[in-house]
Amino acid sequence: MSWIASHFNYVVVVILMMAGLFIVFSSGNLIKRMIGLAMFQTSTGLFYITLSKVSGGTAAITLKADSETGRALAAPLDPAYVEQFGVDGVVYSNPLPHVLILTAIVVGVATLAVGLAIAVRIREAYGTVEADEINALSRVTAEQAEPSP
Amino acid sequence: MLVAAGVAGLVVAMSLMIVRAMIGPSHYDRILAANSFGTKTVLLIALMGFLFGRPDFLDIALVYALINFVTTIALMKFFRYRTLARPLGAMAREAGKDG
Amino acid sequence: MSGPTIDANFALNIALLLMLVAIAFAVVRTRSLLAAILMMSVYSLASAAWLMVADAADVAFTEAVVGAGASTVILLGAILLARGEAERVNWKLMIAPGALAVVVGAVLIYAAGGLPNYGDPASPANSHVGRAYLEQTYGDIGAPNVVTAVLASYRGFDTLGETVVIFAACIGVALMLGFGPRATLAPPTEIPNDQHVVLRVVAKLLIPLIALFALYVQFHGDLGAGGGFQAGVIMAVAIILHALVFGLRATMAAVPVRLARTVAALGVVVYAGVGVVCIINGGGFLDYDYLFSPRIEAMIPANLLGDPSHEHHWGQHFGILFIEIGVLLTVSATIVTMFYGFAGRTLETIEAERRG
Amino acid sequence: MAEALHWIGGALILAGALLSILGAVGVLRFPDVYTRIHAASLTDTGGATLMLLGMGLISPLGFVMLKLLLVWGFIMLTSPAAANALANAAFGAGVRPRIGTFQIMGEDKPGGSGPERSGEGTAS
Amino acid sequence: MIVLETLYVATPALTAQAPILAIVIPLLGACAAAMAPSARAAWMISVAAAVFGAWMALAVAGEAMREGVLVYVLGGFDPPMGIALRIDAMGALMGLLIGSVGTLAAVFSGHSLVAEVRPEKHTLFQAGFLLCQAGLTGLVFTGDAFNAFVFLEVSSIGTYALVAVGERRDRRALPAAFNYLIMGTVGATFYVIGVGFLYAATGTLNMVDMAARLATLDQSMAVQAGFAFILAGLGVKAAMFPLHGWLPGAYAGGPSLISVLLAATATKAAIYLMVRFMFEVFPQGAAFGEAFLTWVLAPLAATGAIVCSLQAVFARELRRMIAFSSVAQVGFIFLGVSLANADGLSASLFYMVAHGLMKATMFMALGALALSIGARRLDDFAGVAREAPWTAVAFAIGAASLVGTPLTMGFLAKWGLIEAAIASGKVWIAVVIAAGSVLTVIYVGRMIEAMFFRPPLPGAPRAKEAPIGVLAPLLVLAGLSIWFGFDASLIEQLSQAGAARLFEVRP
Repeated sequence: MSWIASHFNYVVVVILMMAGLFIVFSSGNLIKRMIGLAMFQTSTGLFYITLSKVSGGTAAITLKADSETGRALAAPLDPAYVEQFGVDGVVYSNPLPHVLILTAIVVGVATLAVGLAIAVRIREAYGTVEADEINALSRVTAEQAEPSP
Repeated sequence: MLVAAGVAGLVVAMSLMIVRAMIGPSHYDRILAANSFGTKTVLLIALMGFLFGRPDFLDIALVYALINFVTTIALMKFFRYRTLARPLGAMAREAGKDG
Repeated sequence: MSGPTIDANFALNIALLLMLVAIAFAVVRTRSLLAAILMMSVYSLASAAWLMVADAADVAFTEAVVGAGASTVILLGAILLARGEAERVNWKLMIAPGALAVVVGAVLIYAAGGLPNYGDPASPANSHVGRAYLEQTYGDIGAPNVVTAVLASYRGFDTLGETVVIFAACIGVALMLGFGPRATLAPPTEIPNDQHVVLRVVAKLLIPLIALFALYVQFHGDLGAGGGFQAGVIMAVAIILHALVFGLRATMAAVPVRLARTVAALGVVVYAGVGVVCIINGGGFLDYDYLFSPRIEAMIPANLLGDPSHEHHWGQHFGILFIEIGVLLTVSATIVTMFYGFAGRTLETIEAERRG
Repeated sequence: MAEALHWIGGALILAGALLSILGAVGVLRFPDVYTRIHAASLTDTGGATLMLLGMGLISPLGFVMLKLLLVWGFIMLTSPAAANALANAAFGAGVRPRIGTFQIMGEDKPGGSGPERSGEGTAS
Repeated sequence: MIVLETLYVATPALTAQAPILAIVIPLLGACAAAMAPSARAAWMISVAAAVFGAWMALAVAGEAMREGVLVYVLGGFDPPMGIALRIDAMGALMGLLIGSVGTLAAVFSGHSLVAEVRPEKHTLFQAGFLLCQAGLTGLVFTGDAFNAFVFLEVSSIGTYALVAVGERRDRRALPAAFNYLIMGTVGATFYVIGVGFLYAATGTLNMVDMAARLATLDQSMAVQAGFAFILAGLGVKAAMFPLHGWLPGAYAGGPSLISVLLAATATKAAIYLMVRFMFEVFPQGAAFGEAFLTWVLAPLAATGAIVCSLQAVFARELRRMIAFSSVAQVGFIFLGVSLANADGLSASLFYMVAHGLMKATMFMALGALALSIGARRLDDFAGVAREAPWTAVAFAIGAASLVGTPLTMGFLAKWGLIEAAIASGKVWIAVVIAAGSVLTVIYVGRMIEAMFFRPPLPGAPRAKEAPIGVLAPLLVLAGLSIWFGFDASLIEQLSQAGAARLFEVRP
């Protein structure tokens, strides 16, 4: 398989990550920035899951190889392949990244909620969620604090 | 094979829905597209269960159907509030006193 | 790549990823916040479908309930107060972030050249620890769902941290958007639902069903996809649906703000408490094999789970069960608290505006 | 017998997929929100019914059948309700259906008439 | 010379569980505080949990000194399959710093919160504070790369909101907190990406196992990118020079309690984790690592030390001044690290502790003054020494330590760094440190001059001496800076043992 086919996932995942990162740093709207951050974090999850996929594998919930599903899953695969990479006659995808990304998704939603909560408070305190307007207003506050010499 | 064709058909339909969600023009079109996309995802996931030989994952399709509904209701509700909301500047000033 | 199944898998992989890219660009381009939120919801749905293709059933489950459900509702709550459109950004201000993204992206893509091929069964990631879990879980823990076993037992400490993160978010949102004394005094003027008879009937039917389904997901977690986290979000979604249809006041009367906060803390206490019990019984923290003292373990009937011939790890079974309950409590209470915070804040301000 | 069921099921799934595509084309091409809702909700429920029926015919297991039935029930319950709510919200926000003759194949934008604009206005 | 074992008394059973209890007890305390009926009760829970956490950290430090490396297996599964806590002298030192500053800050919170936070938020605030402490302790104790991310987020997510609560005094705390959240999350996500690359290369998440497997691999692009992303991500959290933008606002805007805890511990924990990745996980002597230390870390650290010192000199708000000074001091610490030898690392560790204590002292003194005057500008603090002599003296001790006055801990710390730089033949680093110190003298001089030698502004609110509940932890902190200036054997033991172990493992 050519490089682009075997690494297609990584390329796409990187594009998604960078789309998120770009939104975070280019947008002046705080809520849009949070959306970008959510996208950035989610696509990191896709990166891990890409690592965990095993060709011909199935979700890591154990099956009996002689059950109907087990036989159906093993049927299209080369027996030698199953023998080498399978566990008890079934090939599974790697469960560890799944666990990590479950945690990361949770962290993501927690960050999103706290960030948006702060954004809502900013909206109430400043009357806007646009970064440049907030900066302008903050500068006013700072000058009130320190009258120019 | 027919299942695979069904999956392909769904993917095509989903792509068309994305186009509608992108071009809008009104937000109701977008909500409609998102909702319909959700229903198709439910079907896609159910079908993938059959295609990849693990039909026991229908639970996930079930959850999708449910979440999709709640999201659509939330969006609908969102519009109800917007129609009632008065100019936002006045509201923020009022809230500022409190916090 | 061998066999038609895998080719279908790979084709779907590519199709869904391309869909994700299209959605991501739509999010980048749009200035309407609502459109961006909708696209993010679609993004979540599509990425969850992709996760199914990549065999990550549990993650797909979570992404569905979190990304498409909880996140969307929270985001909607947040833009209730904000302007619907982001300001147009001067293109000159996009150069630096664009350059940053391009450079970092180029580094990542270049580095990705050193990564194993997609689906490589012999890659280091898939052969060392990951494979060991697959081989040992059934003997160590006895749960068919390896993801649940790793999540709750092998890496249970991570999951404790995850629960604490959610609890921290609960505290953070409550600190920011918590209810002052005035909010409790505000009169309940809910928007009339007169035109939504259909909705109310359907919701009445659905809410108990959803709660039931949450319990199924909860207790089915070590057999199939699912677990405390997903169940917690589903449970919270049931409550959110109630609030959406019957009004926040009615829901707050049934599930008060303070109760939600207490339950969130209680969930962490349950989780950490299981760990401490293990310590008291002479094991390490979260070592479920020490969850029961031998005397209690002897009292558990051997055929509790049917098959008495298989050697059961009762501590592991019950340990996972208990901590998943802790996760359920914290997660559901936190999501509800978040919803209260965002949706309730709006009500509060609208009422303040009405009086003022 | 099982073989025949398999083929019938597959055919139903394919039919459902085609219906979905049809609906999607409708959503893409129809002139206003209400006709699009119409296209989407009809084909969503119809396509779902056909597909789930097809899956039911293929499916060997009892428990899977039950879940399929539940998914179907959910979609049947929620999709029309959501469509109803959506149309209701759109109407409540002042979006009026486009009545009269207009070019179906032409520009997809609302034809400059006030109502749909106002819908956008409230939305943004 | 203090022997660590004499400082704590615990049953062997308790000592064996000390690593996990140091994390879990503050955690459970946070839950209890969130459920507490009153602010007073929450405060008492907070103090009790923090004291217990510090006691356990002390026990961990003693055990780590005795055994070299302390490994605590969680869940009964040995690493790499399970997660293990892994604490050497260096980690124990960080744990001790977090525990002790946390305890003093918890005591201090009793009064400071009343002045700065709305009363109905006190219970939640205490809960968030304890979560932050638990998260930081977990971060420095864990031996698992991904678990470190989880604890990084545990310590961060609550903190963002806690900083934002400072809006009551100054609404700029809100955008500062938001900025902190964005940068912190981007940093954490970079870290996760980096760990993902390393996981792809090694198949494991346990740091020791990872190091063993990396040593056998050639340094592919993936491994190098993994390290680059980990270091960049942690660099954001550690406020490494070009990535420090979030810090001044966050430290200046948050309530004093949070500034005390963050300034003393948060960046240090991130630096500590970076050090572990640089010298423990990444194969030593590898060309890539060397190049990073010499051509990236050292120049950036030097620039940061100078530029941010200058920014501190020209800052007008006192808290902002101290916050900029923190970024400059992070530069000093990294300069020591960039020497890549046991002396430099040990000096850096010592400096971290010294800096943590002095910054905690300074922020706490400002918090004590904020009880009576809600001032921000340097000018507002004119003459406070007359009204609040004890607080001002404590502040001056912290400031003196920051400058590096002899007989304070800061002197030993700076001396150690300069000595290590010269011994490594990198005189320019010693010169940068000296130059930075001169700048420090300038801005610290401005603070001291205003506080002690200027008459109060006419019509300005008069400062009052802080109550004993605030003064006690403040004076203890100041006293520690002095005490360790005379006898730093306790800190030296730990920092030298920690640094020596890292460079003996794989010379």
